[in-house]
Amino acid sequence: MAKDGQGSGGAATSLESERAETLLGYYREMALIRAFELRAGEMYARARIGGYCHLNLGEEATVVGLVDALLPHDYLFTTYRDHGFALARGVSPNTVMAELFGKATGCSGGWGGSMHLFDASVRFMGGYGIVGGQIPLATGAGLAIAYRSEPGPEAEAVMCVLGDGATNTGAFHESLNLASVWDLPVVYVVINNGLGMGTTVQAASAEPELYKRGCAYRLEGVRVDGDDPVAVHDAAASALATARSERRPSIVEAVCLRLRGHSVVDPARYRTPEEVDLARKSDPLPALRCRLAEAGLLDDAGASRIEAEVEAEVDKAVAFAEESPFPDTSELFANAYATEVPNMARGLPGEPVAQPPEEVR
Amino acid sequence: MAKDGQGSGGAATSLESERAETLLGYYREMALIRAFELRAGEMYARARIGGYCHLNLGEEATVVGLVDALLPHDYLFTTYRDHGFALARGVSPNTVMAELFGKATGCSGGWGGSMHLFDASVRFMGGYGIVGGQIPLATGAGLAIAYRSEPGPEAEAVMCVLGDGATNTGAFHESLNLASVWDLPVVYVVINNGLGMGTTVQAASAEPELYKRGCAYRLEGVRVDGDDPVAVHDAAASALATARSERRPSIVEAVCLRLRGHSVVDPARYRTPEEVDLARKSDPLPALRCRLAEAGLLDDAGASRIEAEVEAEVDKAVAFAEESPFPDTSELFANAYATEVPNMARGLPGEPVAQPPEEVR
Amino acid sequence: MPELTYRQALHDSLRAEMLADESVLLMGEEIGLFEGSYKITAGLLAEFGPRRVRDTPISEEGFIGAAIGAAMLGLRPVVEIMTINFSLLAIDQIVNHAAKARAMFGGQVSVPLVIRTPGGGGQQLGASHSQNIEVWYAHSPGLKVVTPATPADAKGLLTAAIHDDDPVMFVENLGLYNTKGEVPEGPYKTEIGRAAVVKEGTDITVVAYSRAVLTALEVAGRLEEEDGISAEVVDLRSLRPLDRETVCASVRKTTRAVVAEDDWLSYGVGAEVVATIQEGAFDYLDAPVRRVAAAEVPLPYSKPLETAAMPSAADLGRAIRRALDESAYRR
Amino acid sequence: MPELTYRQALHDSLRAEMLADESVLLMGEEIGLFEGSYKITAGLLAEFGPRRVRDTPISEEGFIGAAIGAAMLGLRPVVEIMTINFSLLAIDQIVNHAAKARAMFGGQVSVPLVIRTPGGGGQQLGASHSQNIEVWYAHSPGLKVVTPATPADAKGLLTAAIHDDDPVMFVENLGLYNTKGEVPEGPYKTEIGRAAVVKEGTDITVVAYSRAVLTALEVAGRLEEEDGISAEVVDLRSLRPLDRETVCASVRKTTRAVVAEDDWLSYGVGAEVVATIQEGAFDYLDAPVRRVAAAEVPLPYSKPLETAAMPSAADLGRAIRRALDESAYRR
Ligand SMILES: Cc1ncc(C[n+]2csc(CCOP(=O)(O)OP(=O)(O)O)c2C)c(N)n1
Ligand SMILES: Cc1ncc(C[n+]2csc(CCOP(=O)(O)OP(=O)(O)O)c2C)c(N)n1
Ligand SMILES: [Mg+2]
Ligand SMILES: [Mg+2]
Repeated sequence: MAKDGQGSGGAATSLESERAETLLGYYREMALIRAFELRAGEMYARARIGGYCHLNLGEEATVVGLVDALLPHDYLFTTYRDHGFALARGVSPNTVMAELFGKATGCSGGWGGSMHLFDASVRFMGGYGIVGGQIPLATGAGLAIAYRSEPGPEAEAVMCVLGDGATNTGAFHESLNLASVWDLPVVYVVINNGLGMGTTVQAASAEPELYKRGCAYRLEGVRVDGDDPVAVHDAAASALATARSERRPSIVEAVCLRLRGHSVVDPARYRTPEEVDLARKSDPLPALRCRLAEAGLLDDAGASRIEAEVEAEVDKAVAFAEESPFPDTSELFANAYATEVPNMARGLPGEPVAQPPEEVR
Repeated sequence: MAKDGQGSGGAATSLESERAETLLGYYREMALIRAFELRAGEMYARARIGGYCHLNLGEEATVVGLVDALLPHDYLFTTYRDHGFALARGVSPNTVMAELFGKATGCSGGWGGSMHLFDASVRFMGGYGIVGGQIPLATGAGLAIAYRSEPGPEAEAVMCVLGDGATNTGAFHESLNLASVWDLPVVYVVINNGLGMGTTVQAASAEPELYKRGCAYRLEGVRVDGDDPVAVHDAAASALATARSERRPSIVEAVCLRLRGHSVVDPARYRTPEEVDLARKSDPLPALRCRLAEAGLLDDAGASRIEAEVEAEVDKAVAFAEESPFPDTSELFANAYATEVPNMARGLPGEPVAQPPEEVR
Repeated sequence: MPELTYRQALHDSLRAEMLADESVLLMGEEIGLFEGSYKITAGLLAEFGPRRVRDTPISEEGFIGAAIGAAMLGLRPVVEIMTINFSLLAIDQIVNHAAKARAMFGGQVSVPLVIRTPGGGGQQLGASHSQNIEVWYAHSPGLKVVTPATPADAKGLLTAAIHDDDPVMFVENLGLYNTKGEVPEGPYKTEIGRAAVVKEGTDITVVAYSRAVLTALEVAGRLEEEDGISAEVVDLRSLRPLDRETVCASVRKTTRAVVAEDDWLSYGVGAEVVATIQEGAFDYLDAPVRRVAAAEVPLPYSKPLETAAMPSAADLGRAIRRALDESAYRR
Repeated sequence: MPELTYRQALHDSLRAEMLADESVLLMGEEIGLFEGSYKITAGLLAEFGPRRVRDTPISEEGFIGAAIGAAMLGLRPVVEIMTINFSLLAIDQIVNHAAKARAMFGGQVSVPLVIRTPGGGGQQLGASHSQNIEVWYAHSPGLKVVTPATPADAKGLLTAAIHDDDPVMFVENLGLYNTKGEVPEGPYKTEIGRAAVVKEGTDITVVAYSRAVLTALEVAGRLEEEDGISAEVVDLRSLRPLDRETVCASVRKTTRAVVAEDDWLSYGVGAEVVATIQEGAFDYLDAPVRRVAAAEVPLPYSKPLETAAMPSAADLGRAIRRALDESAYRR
């Protein structure tokens, strides 16, 4: 997978032009996501986490760069591969881990699990398990913004994250067409990690340069190196600026590699040793550490300190999750509806649904 | 709507290079479709035809040019606006009219009606009422051809006709992507009549030059003047040749105008008088008649003769349809399944579904 | 009370809610310039403009998903799907997203969305355009599903649906648009989740919804007149939640029941009604509850075939008489 | 007879049919290189090559529609939908096209297609990945719907489905893949449309399908051992057509019935079963027929909530005892 910046916005960013703090901040966030994801995998193996569990390992630079481009009032929709996005958006590792554990203190109250994180307070509008399912929703969020407010440099916008595989769904096509004809402030971010489960982009997408797929809707697209958080940030920020001020949607394609299998239980046997090696070599964390070290911004001691800090944070999150209570089963029907109406179904399995009046029983 | 041939294949064809017979044949077929459609409208008004009824009025040149490009062993899938296609493909006007009348002698046995004509004997694979619904099916027909036979200049191919509005469906996107990654011999023909019901192409399609929408799948596309049957034929023939020999799918966009409303009951009030006028002016029938007259191929007498002939054919079709019997209601369950299995539902409305054994009743 | 058509009642209610609440907007294919395939939205584009009356491309999954997303941000979209048959293209968005978002995200978000769409057969529209698949939606927790049969309920339930904070499938019927009835003026809501006894009777209960309610009333009237049979007619009005008690209470009184429905028999709405009755009125029942439903074939185009496949007043009359015969009913 | 897992029985049958008939091909997401999400197709790409084992993009509507089109031309595609939840994206192609083509075109074309897909909950997959919506397909004329519960039926019904000239929804279950049972060797078909009495009994009938059959057998065995209650278990095996007579005959004998199902209660498969029983065994029934089904909420992720929402063996045992109590059953 070529990572050269085609389109605009993909040029490597020179270190000098960046503030040291920003870069260090990115590194710290990436390290937190890395530590969190590795621990999540471990907790899955220990059966603390159930269901499906997809990790952002290898995508940390993309995640951090993208989310850093958002303003607090922006809305973020993403896929089931959502832990890193939630953390970067400021959802506490405690409530994310608690959600994975299915605890009542989880960010979705234990109802969603790994694939369905949500935090209304930071406008983190959810991870979604149906591939492509979030794309129309995010488009609709853009519609709501356009409906209720004026464009401008500080206007709200929507970021819709999807995978390379999702560009082959009808939902992608219909949504991009709508966003374009209606001029909606949505940035569609395609995380091209080269694979949808075991299927390569080449095998699945007739136009494998995914940022170009907006051509069918007259949408601009850029491809960036997803291992460079600064490049990702800049591309996203520029696309968001256009969305805010001109209400023009666009595509940002971030190219990166999955370090592991599709989900924690996938041994990824379909990958050749060379591919695995390539993924390891393009790991964005050591790359950024090197870059910071070369620029004199981070020495070994500093790196170790950050590592220790994020490990402690993740330890705390696991402890929090462990200690938290499970949701009470009496709450089973509490969340299904917002408006109570008569005759709502309230039965547990095996309960009668209709009974003759007391006197005759 | 610009009709200049963009892409390749759209150049006006010089009359001299065409055989007179072909052109006269086109004219005759177009006249037959015109007469048939006008009569169908009339029969609808007389309540001989029910349900929805969509006519090819104004699209005759496109229909005739397209179908003439097919070999007998090619497969044709189209929309609910299908009368002209069936006639051009050689389905007898008798059985088409009988189908509209809901008679047992109809080409779909009375089961389909106007929207669902079908004739297996000429590989006319159906009109379909769900917008976009035929596109995956036609793609699958291409898959079957690729699966069972070799490419070559005489190989089978599929033509899939759709409307401009259908290019906004997910089915369109998913199908074109599949056809391209799998190299299927399918020509997707977009009949751009400027409107999906009352919605303009501009309002509905972010890329209103529809032949370009293949860009998201690396598919070639051409736009042709749909009022010129020869140009339409040539573009379709060339796309089919590529499909046969190279198994590369492509798009042909034929630009024409609906002479009337969306269906026979639509007064088309959303059209301005200028638009109605433009449609009338670009009517392909008088245009072709002029062209033939100027070339000395058809005089007034000849034109009148053709008109009389096709009217007589349509008269015959109406008589045939009138005289034909309705399907027998005893046949209600005869077509639903191909393979009989035990316990098939056979009840008519109100019949008991389960009965205790005779002795206790 | 003024007499209005079902169509007019829907139109007027949409208009009233748009006037009352800026967050209500309409979306759908051909609802604006074309004035709606069945003219429910006629005039509203002219009155409210394209910001609030939004014509969409033919992209059911896309625009219904967009309406859900807009609802998650607090708008109250009312979407028209041209006919319920086309809802199949959007059903992932409806059932996997609109219906699940609230529960799946632990109650942090709601989806105040109304999806209006007509079902119905009998217009010779053929197999793919003549379905009554409301039972699919009725099976799906997270949704509410209503099926008004009268102009008054068209108004009352549409108003309630727009005010409701959950996704509501509002199922209309092609065969009802031109029917007339009295409609209360001014603000008027019908509570979602309650059935109505629309005709009282003592001999047998006919349970119906949507267009079949009219058939049931017609048959009940005729039987009463001709044979003195007193049929009670219950209009479900809401399929989800289902008002089981109103149905069972009626059957406990009449001791017999028939269900009239326009969908296919097997696994249709009537199955749940019958299962409910035999549970809630077991000791009262004098005869098995039977269903009068559509023949189990894709609906044919040809008129005689279509007529044979669709449940008729005669079919319902026969089923009622059979139930009375089986339970030794004597006038 | 060899003992095989349900998974192995499916795999072996697919392989046997591919060897026997060149027109059988497999399509689906991740069925080739990845060897199938649940490994049913493991090894088949290596053996048969990419022409006959076709990995597809994530385009359910597109590739299922393409399989339908290929079937219309005479191929016999066997499509895997990763889980039944994703079938919602293709349901227009399945219900409006595959199910209708034959009738709608007057019998001129058939669609010899098998759609294999697992349903099931209880794996903490959350609301959008844990549905049992087979009832939707069972409601649709033109389709056949089978739900094997055992490895033998997995083989027998899959073979029958591939030989059948109509579209068959072949509904598997995540919870069954690792279960074991004896499987006949060589050519073996189970007739589509017939239920099976999988355990004989005299006191009560438990009707079930798919995974719930195992629960029913477990509970029936325990009740027999602990309390001498003799429950008969009927496995529907085919939801469309539904073998009403086998169910009713059993209930006429036992006089009581309970339905065990994993889908949601309202408008679920059990509703049709109950409606059928009260019609076909009305005079025999000693108690109302009750259903043990999933709680009517989008299935929660958290284990205790999920467990509470899913029907369990204990729930079924309780329902059986209630039915016996209500009908004055004495051992
Ligand atoms: C509609 C649908 N089809 C199939 C699946 C199963 N599935 C889950 S993830 C996935 C691959 C998605 O790949 P991509 O979009 O590239 O995202 P990535 O996993 O690489 O982040 C598939 C096929 C699904 N969840 N939804
Ligand atoms: C999925 C679906 N949505 C909506 C409709 C209603 N409908 C029938 S035809 C039509 C317009 C189609 O326009 P176009 O594709 O341009 O074809 P044309 O009618 O112009 O030939 C619409 C919206 C439908 N039949 N199917
Ligand atoms: Mg990917
Ligand atoms: Mg058009």
